[in-house]
Amino acid sequence: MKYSIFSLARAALSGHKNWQRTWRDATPKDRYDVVIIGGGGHGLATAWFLASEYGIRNVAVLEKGWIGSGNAGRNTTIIRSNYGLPGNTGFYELSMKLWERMEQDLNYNTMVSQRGVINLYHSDAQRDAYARRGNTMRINGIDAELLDLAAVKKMIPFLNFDNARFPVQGGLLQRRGGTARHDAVVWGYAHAASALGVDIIQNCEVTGFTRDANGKVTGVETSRGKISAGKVGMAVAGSSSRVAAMAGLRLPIESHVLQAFVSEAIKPLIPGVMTFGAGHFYVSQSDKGGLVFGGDIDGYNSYAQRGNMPVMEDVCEGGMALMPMIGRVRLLRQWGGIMDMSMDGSPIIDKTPVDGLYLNAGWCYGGFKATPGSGFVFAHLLARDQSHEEAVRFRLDRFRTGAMIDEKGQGAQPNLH
Amino acid sequence: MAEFSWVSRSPLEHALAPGAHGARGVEAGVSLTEIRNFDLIQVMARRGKAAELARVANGRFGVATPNAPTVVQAQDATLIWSGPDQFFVLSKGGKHTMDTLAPALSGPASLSDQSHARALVRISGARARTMLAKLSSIDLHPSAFPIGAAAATSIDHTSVTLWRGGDRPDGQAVFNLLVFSTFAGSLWHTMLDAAAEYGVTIAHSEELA
Amino acid sequence: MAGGQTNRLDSGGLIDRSAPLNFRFDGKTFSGFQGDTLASALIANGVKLVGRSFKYHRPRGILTAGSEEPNALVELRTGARREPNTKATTAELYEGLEAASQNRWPSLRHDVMSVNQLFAPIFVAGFYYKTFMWPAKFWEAVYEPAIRRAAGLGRAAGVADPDHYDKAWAHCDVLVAGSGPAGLAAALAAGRSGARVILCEEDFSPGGRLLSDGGTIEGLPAAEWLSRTLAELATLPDVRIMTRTTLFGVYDGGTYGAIERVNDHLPSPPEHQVRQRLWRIVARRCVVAAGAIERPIVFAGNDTPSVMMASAMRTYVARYAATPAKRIALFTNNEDGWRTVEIALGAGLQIAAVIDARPDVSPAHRSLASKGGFPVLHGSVSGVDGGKDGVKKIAVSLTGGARAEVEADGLAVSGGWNPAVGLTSYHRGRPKWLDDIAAFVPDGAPPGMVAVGAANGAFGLGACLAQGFAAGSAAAHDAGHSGKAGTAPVADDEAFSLTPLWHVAGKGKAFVDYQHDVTASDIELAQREGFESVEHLKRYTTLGMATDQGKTSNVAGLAIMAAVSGRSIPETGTTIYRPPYVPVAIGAFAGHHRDETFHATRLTPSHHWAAEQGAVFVDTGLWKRAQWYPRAGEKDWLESVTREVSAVRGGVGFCDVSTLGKIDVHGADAGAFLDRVYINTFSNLAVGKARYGLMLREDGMVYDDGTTSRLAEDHYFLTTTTAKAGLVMQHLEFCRQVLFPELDVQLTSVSDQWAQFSIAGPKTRDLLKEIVDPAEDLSNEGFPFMGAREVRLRGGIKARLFRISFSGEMAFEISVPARFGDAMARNLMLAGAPFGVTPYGTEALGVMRVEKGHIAGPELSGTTTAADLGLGKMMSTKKDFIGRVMAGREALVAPDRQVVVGIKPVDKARRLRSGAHIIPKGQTPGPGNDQGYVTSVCFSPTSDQWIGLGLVERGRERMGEIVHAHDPLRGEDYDVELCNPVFYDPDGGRQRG
Amino acid sequence: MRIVCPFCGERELGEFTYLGDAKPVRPAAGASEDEVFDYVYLRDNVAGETSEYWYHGGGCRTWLKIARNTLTHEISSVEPAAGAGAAKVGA
Repeated sequence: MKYSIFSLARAALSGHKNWQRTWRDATPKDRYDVVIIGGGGHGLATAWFLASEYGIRNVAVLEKGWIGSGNAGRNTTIIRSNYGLPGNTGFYELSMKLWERMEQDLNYNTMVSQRGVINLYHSDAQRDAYARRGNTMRINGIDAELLDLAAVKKMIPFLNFDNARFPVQGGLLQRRGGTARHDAVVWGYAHAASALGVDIIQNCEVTGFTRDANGKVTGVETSRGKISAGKVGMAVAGSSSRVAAMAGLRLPIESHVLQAFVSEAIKPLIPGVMTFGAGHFYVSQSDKGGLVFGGDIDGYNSYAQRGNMPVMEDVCEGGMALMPMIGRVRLLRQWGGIMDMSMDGSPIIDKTPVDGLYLNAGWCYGGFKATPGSGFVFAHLLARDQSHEEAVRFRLDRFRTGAMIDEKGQGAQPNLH
Repeated sequence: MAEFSWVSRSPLEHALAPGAHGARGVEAGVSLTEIRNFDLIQVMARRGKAAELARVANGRFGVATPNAPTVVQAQDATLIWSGPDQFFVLSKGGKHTMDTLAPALSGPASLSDQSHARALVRISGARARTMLAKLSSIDLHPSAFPIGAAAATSIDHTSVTLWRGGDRPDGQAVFNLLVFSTFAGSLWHTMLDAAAEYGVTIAHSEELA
Repeated sequence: MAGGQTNRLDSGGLIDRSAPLNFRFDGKTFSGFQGDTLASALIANGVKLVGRSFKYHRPRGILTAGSEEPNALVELRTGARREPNTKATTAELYEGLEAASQNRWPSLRHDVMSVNQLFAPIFVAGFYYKTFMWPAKFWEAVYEPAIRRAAGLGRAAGVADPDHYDKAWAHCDVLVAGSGPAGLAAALAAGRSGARVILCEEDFSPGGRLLSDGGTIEGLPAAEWLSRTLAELATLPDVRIMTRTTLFGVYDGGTYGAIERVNDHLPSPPEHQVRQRLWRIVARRCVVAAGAIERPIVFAGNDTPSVMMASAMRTYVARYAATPAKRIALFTNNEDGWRTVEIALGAGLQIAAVIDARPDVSPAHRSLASKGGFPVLHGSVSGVDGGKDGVKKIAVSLTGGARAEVEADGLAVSGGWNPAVGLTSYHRGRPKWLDDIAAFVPDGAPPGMVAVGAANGAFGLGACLAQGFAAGSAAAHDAGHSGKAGTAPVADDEAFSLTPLWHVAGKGKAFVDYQHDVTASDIELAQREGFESVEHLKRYTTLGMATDQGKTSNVAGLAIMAAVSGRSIPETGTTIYRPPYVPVAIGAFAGHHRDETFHATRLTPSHHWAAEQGAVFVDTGLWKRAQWYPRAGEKDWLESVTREVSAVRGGVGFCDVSTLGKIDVHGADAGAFLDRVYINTFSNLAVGKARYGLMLREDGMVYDDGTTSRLAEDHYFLTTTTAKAGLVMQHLEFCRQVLFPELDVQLTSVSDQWAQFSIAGPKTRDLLKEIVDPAEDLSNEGFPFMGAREVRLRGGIKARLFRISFSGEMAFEISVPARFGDAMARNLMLAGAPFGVTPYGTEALGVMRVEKGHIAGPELSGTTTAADLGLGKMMSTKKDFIGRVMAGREALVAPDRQVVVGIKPVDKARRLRSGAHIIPKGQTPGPGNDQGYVTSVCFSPTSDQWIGLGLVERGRERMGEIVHAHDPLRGEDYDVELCNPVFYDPDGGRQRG
Repeated sequence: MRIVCPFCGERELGEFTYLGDAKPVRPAAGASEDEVFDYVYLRDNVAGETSEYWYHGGGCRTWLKIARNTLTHEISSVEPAAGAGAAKVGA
């Protein structure tokens, strides 16, 4: 059913009794051309692009729980393409362009809201690093502006400019950055992919791979039976190592917990997305009114999907340092997601050494903004058996050859990225 | 030729204002006293020589060196545990300096002068424990941190050495805090913030005990 | 009756009638008493309408008497202290309290946004996902701003919070959450056993349900048992009762989060005191006695003001002597609801009717009804007639199909009780369903935690006391305390019979989540559209995501979902429970870490001297460093810095470099150890000599650099960069303890022991001769370049002197014990006066290092190799060292890597800026020809132009090439020349001279 | 999280710094690029019991080897890491 104000009005007349399921509740078939493991944003986007862009519609997306139950439903909903290194810059901009047409593509309002993302700087060195990054963006045709203190004051006058330990000096602004409604992205891709024939199978946990005599992956074993597949794509960031281990692979990835927080809903207070440069704190305000914020990962390997107090305190300290007006706003909810922290802080989208098995992993805490781009290039890889031109650097063997994409310069220490 | 004077300045000299601070009209609940101009030598056993160090140090100080997080009071020095097979020697009046200790201990140990690397603050008073509970994550209940207990720990993300000395004559517990010199002013203000509601008496002293 | 308090009983309650308080709500003045909450005081004043709902702006009253309140949210206080979304049900009344209703305009009674109700047929769950898509650009411009304005609840102050917060730690054997009968019994047993006990109570008065429900314990009236028990607990030295303190979270290793509202019951905190305190409580065991939350029944009009939870109704009557209604109807599906009838009758209120959904009512209650002269109707409430001013008439569907009407001005509702399973579930535990109480109860708990009493599904008073006492005793025992606990207090258990009832079909909106306006039909719609998983239900309808975290709505919502999707309630399951249990002020989590005390500040030994000189300071990590020393008449920083550089290059200057990390490396194998952590060799360094060293990470990238000196055969003095001081120490300790345990090495940080100064310039030796003991030989032969040794200074103190140069000048670094650092600066000024000595700051230091082509932070970016930095030849091929193997990977030795090169604008008048990119001349900038960037710049007084360093592809092969500096961010584009990075004295004659 | 340092006793998480998996052993001098690559980059990343390096930098500065469950965060043992990551002779 096509969604619009007219269909809503019509449905209202019948007491909304005629709405169909947003996506079909499929039961697994014996065989698919492509099986995608992971019903998060990336997996569903991959399926949609396979169907819409590459005409491959005999596709299943297998989800262990309910779609969007992993990081797609736990992130802080930020979208941006303000990366500084070759590989990342172009890819995230591809993703941004796909965000900009998502609602029309999917006939689903994912509330893409380009209210701007500003990274604040507090020192000359930080300004210089942002200048380098902003210029990279501009050279790649991406919008970026370097704001001085006066411009920041004008744009966000409520920051602590007067008695801060690390005074704000300016910021790097990407006006096209912003937020999107994370769950709606999942539902929108599910809605659109399902309409093109993709089977979305919930409560279907992959428990192993089936391989032929040559070791080629021929399908998956699941809690709902064996499913054979021409190709199998993994889009299970957070659990990549666990799933890869079923195929005998070890990855340059550690799983870490990243917490996120939301405050009680308040009337509009903060215009766009802000990132504190002198501590671990970033924030935006949801359409519902909650301040959605986060900071650094807890720092130790974890699959527990919950964090501890030191990081919670650290994040709130950053928030209070930046804008002490939020002192009396109350933190409402705290949760945690499992991050695929890669060894250079950048993702991996590549074939694996196992024939027939394709990897989409290592998103660290940047996975949400990559959703459409990741789906697009992963679909390309699955459909064409070669990397999309914007994803050629996301190779799995780059750690072996030394061609890392290390934005933070922290090296093989995942918890520092 | 210019006249050079080598005035020793405590890292807290600027921050410390003797007298009363915080809540007035009540008996001060916290007393903060900076101890100035002490000698502090870090003694670390060389590889495989912990036992030898313990023996030699026992001979030198007349007491067994601490092998757990405690302080041991020798006649003219306080030995403070600082980690496995290592301790500090805290003293006054030049009794145990690098010059005097090195000849005695440098066989089994490496010595490093920390006399200027730390500030020393003595914390006591009826609300000392309450105030310290705002700063320290360790349990300072008398049953968990008795007289003689020591801890290498952190306050405000800053490494400190904390130990409990003998009680005051009025029975109040006494806590001693060694903090890195360059952090001292900052931590001092944090302590004042934490203690202000109880009323604070501030002083400095040249006496270790 | 107190003035204006039309709904206050003449006697009774726990309020202090001798302490009247005035307060304002929406600009109107009211009065109440000490011991009131804002909600009880409003009720006492006959106020029924207190808020508007989120989406439809429906009039709302007070539903509960606790922290589960979804409706009665106000903006409390004014100005900078305004607190949005404050629950009137937990806000203590104080003199002069000001509160305002929220989410309405222009007034609470006449809210124009209630027009939203007209669009309610369209504004169903998830409607916004289906529309607002065209035209594409309209979302941010039109639709979203309108939605954002309409959404949200209260308004934040918008200015800095003027109050202070702090954080503290507490430790105990047994932590008890909740001071109702179960919690008190637990604390009593644990305390008597000798355990250290902390009892946290959210309310300002301990007692829980004992404050309102009455009952008999140990033959005593509940109130008397309560005061005796509190008195006994007060005598136990290690039992601490913390009121106004909510345990909100459980973390790993027995760490609990609690928030203490220290001074929220006062207009503002007294001087030197905090508003709230965040507690991190470490407990061996935790007994959760957090009670249960009464749940509503979903029926049409159930959100009408003066429809109230039955337990809340009796709490207002019994505890606060405030009457929410004069003529009360009760709608219940369980025995406990009747308690409200008993208490209301006892207070002289009228009962209009009891609508009981159960097939049977106990004989005792039947006789109560006939004595009280009110009917007992078997059936359900199907609708409410009323509005802003409360309930007027209640429509009842009788069992068997007939209909009835009840006239009443208040409706008490009891749908049963949900144990407070939050704390027990915060480690992602899922509670289990118990059919006999039709509720979820804890199914296990985080390590060390146990739930008792109502929180565990045991609703009887006797059971609460017994469970609490047994758990407290066991917890103390587990923590090693075996004192005599005595016996558990005894009380009878009340009967509990319940017939589950979640939703009564009827015409009109029936609310499940009051605050978010989620109705029963929204849940049906979600199911129809495939959002059947409870998590999907929550996200699609926003059920349970409001400020009450679904405390009154979640279970009803999933029960309705279970019914429409044909599953059982346990099959449908619950969502994951998330801390905090109640919303907690962000300021409390920050404590005193805000403003200038956000992070610690490190001061160099000469800081106060520099401040006296008028230095401008810069933040470098936690350090404050002198950046430059402006002099009168200088027009800008550049003039000051240029003067400082020229003074050094032409004479002598000094700079405090104490911020460098300094590490004593001792031991017989110290040299061998350094050989393994540095790319170059240190074991062959002669005593009395210094050497520059470079260390890699294991992945082959440069980690840090610095100068290391050999002071004795078994003693090296290692320096690190300021930024990496702590990290390098950690890394070296890892190498020492974990990787190379066979080596005899000891490491000690001596960063704070030494005040270190760089003294540089051609007159350095002249200055030093003034201050160093004349017996010391400072000649080029006696103290050659890269010499290092201890010297004696005039006046007797000992110093370490290193002949090393960062500036490229003849230079020394001198270390004195830190307490002499201030004196050292003053003495350098004295000694250097004849030579025009000039103190210089980090800017001048930076200028001279760029002129000299030395690498620093911007080049040590963590992505550069030794070869990139021009230091590849330092890598020893004769030994293993950290990072050696990975540094040889193909991409790290590729010929087209970006390497350090000098850069200078062709137009000498042009300013060079860091962050500009390098593009081959004549090409249009694009991703394909972005060849590097400018890392560091300065205005070089010696070159008389801006110069810089950069990382540029094949840079070393391209010296002399003219390329383009492209800086679109700053709208600049200009030609620069790639050149030798050593701009100044490339032969190094000056530093060796 | 609380960690019982074998030297200091029970301490708060904030006093410790995490490094990572303690299983990989640093290859001896002369190891191949492949072996060192494996050591530096590849991880089992176990969901369950693991052995890890933590540094008690806010306390006694000892490197510790901690057995911890990454699903529950429960710690089952803590010991000094002395020598744990050292290449074994002949390995």
